[in-house]
Amino acid sequence: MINSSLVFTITGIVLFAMGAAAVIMMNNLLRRILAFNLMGSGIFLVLVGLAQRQDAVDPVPQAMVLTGIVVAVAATALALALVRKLHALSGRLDLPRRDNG
Amino acid sequence: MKRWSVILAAIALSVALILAILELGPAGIDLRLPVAENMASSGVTHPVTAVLLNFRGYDTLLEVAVLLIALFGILAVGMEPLPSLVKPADPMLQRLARFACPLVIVAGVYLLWAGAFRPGGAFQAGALLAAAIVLLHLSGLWPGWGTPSWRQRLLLSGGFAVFLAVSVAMMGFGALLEYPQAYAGLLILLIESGLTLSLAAILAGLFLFLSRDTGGNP
Amino acid sequence: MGDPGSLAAWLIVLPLVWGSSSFVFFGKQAAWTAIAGLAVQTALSFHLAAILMESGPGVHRVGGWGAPLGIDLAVDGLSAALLILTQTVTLTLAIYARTYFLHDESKYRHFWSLTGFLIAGMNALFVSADLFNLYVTLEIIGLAAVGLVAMGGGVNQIAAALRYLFATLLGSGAYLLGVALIYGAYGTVSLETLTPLIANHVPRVVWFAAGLMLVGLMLKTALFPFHYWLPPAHSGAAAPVSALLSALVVKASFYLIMRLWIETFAPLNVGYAWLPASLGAAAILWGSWKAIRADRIKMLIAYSTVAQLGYLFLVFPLLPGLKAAQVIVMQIYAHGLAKAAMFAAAGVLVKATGHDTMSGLAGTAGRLPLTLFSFGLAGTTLMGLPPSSGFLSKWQLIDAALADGQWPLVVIVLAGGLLAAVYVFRILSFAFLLPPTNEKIAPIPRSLEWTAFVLAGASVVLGLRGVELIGLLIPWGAG
Amino acid sequence: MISVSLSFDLLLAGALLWSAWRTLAARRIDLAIVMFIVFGLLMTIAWTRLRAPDIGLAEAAIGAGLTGALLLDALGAIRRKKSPSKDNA
Repeated sequence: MINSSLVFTITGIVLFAMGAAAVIMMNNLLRRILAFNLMGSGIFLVLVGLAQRQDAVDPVPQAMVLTGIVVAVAATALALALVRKLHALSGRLDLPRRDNG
Repeated sequence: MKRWSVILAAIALSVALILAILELGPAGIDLRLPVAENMASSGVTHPVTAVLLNFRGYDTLLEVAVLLIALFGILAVGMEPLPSLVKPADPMLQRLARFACPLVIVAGVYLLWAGAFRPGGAFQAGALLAAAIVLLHLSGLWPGWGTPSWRQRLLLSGGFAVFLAVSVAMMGFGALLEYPQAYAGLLILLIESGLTLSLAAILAGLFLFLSRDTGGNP
Repeated sequence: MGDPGSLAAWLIVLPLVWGSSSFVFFGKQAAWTAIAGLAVQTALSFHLAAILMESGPGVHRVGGWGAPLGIDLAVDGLSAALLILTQTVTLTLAIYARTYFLHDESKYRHFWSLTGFLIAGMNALFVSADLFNLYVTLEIIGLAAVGLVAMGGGVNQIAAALRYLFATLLGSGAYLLGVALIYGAYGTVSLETLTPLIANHVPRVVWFAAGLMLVGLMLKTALFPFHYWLPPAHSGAAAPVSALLSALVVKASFYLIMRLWIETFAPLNVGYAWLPASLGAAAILWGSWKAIRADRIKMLIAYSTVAQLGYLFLVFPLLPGLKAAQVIVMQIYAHGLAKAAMFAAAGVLVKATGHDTMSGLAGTAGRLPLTLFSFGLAGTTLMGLPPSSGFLSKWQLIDAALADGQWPLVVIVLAGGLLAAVYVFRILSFAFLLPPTNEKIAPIPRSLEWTAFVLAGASVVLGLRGVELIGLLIPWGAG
Repeated sequence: MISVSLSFDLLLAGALLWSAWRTLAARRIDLAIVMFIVFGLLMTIAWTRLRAPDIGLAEAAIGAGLTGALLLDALGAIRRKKSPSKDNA
């Protein structure tokens, strides 16, 4: 029987796949940061949705997602700092195709 | 070529995972039972807060460490000061910010206090206070941060230090973070208060150190 | 604080204490605080191993709840072996780093706080028995390592740090989705609780979860073909950072793969063992080839790391088993010590000649004999020549592979040793055979040269004293 | 027979996927960021549907709010940095 938890779990899986594919494929670093955040949201939906598929609230995955959201914003802030510095130094918003090694 | 193989892999993964979760039976272990049984001795009455600061408080301790690491990383990268915004902040926006800030602070303190028995807690409260600081910054009333002074550094890491100190002190009762039952509520409130201040500073710092827009002339 | 569990907890707490205090009180004493803290941690880790040999594995129930409600820390011989390696190598590198950064103090002032948190994350990972908690430790390690690479702020460092950051975030994302699926399937993330459940019944979604976690962790360990981020990050960072990352950090995610696949996920190993093993073989060949072709010293050493990580994955078809675990731990030690020594020596060469190219090495042997000697010693370990620890690990691997009838592994190990000899001798031949072209060789503090020598010497001497290390794993095998 | 609440959930899930798609596919990066903030607000609603108000609060404040502000600020900084060099060129 499909319920709202399962609906959001499935949404989460698709979001993860979309986000991960975009992190791999995109060149623009700001877009890759956006894609990483979409991927993270997808994982969080799976974590809570799948655990609550019997339609009962489970505080344990909810607490885990709170932890995950804070970790995601920390990673995003660090990534943005690096992107801004890269842009300030080289004027570009993507990584060179091949490293010089 | 690479593009299409990534897209195909993503689609295949989604389909396979969706089919796999649809056939999944009930889980063997239900943590809601032990959570409910131990709520009385957790020191709070809101289950999510109990998990976050007591049952799995160790995760939360390490999570604050992750935030601090991001902050260290940003400071280590060393942002250069930017040319300032061309137009000075709108006086209307400033008036709004001045009006909204006390409200946001009250709401933040309420959330911190409410976390013990209903949705809310240090993270939401800290985020709200940080939002207030960011709002003040955007309306030109709060300067961006350069290299932090030692007082600022103490504020940034203070919440973590309090959390760590409490965790270690509890080893006297057996293990890390093993609160004695009678003091659990009080200790959690102590940790959350420290965390709220430091989280507000760190989350605002993620913005203000990055922004480096001192508000005045470049 | 006598039991192994509490000692492990202290090993997590101490670096957090000195890491955050060196953030609040920048300055000269930051380095000394870190060194003092690491010295205590080193003593504690040896003490922990000694207790472990007598009393067997220990558990620390954080919060007093116990799994599955709470989070457990579990210490056994395997985790103790990695704790000892991490504390000793970091202590030595901290002494090296203090001198190395002496004149760039303001640029590298965050080294100490980032390193403190990094080591806390690694120690926490080695003893955590909870899949979600392990995710948080992975993020600590990943973000701290990225911060360390970016420190200094040149274009190359920033680009390398970004590449590393996206790789590590993608890896931990895949890992966390696996954890989410496992929590959904079983209702717990505690390893102790999961082990019997997985042995009993494996729904299809758990196969996918394990696959996602394996791929995510392989990405973080830079296993071929996921190695693309490692050479720029490890070669671009400051020498003490390169040494920390190559010697220790990549081993953390590998340790987690091994920890999961010898115990909790052991029933799933049948389906997956060939994948890591064949990728490991490809890593040895490809990494060595790129190292042979490298034109910069640190790039060569970084590609050598890609190759040496391959050996760790080669062991997978032999798991689970005490012998395989011993091979892996010996290889982790051999490579950890040798690679820390090589990057430390490379740091000396770069500081002395002012650049990082192979041709700049010409004639340095006469000026920096101790450093080149350390480099050669570490090289014998990578090649697997007796009596080094590298010989011991490769010989054990061959022995175990033959006993199991896996002769292709033997061919790869022998070929890898020959290729390693080619790239090690390439550096030495530049240094010894070519006439000096660079007249300006900057004076180098002796302590830098000596710390590199100590690490290189340890990688060889360990070959003679491998029995103690292997003995540490026996309580694990019995329990 | 699909109930009212389930059809609302399906609608919300569709909106989530649509906004995520627009975030990735938008031609202009500023529109992508705005779509991402919209996505964050939709996530807040999804969390209340999953009876996770704590996460909803955190998502609104941190996920959509702070992350969105950080992204917009970074974009602003990048544009400010870019324009003077364009004038020179």
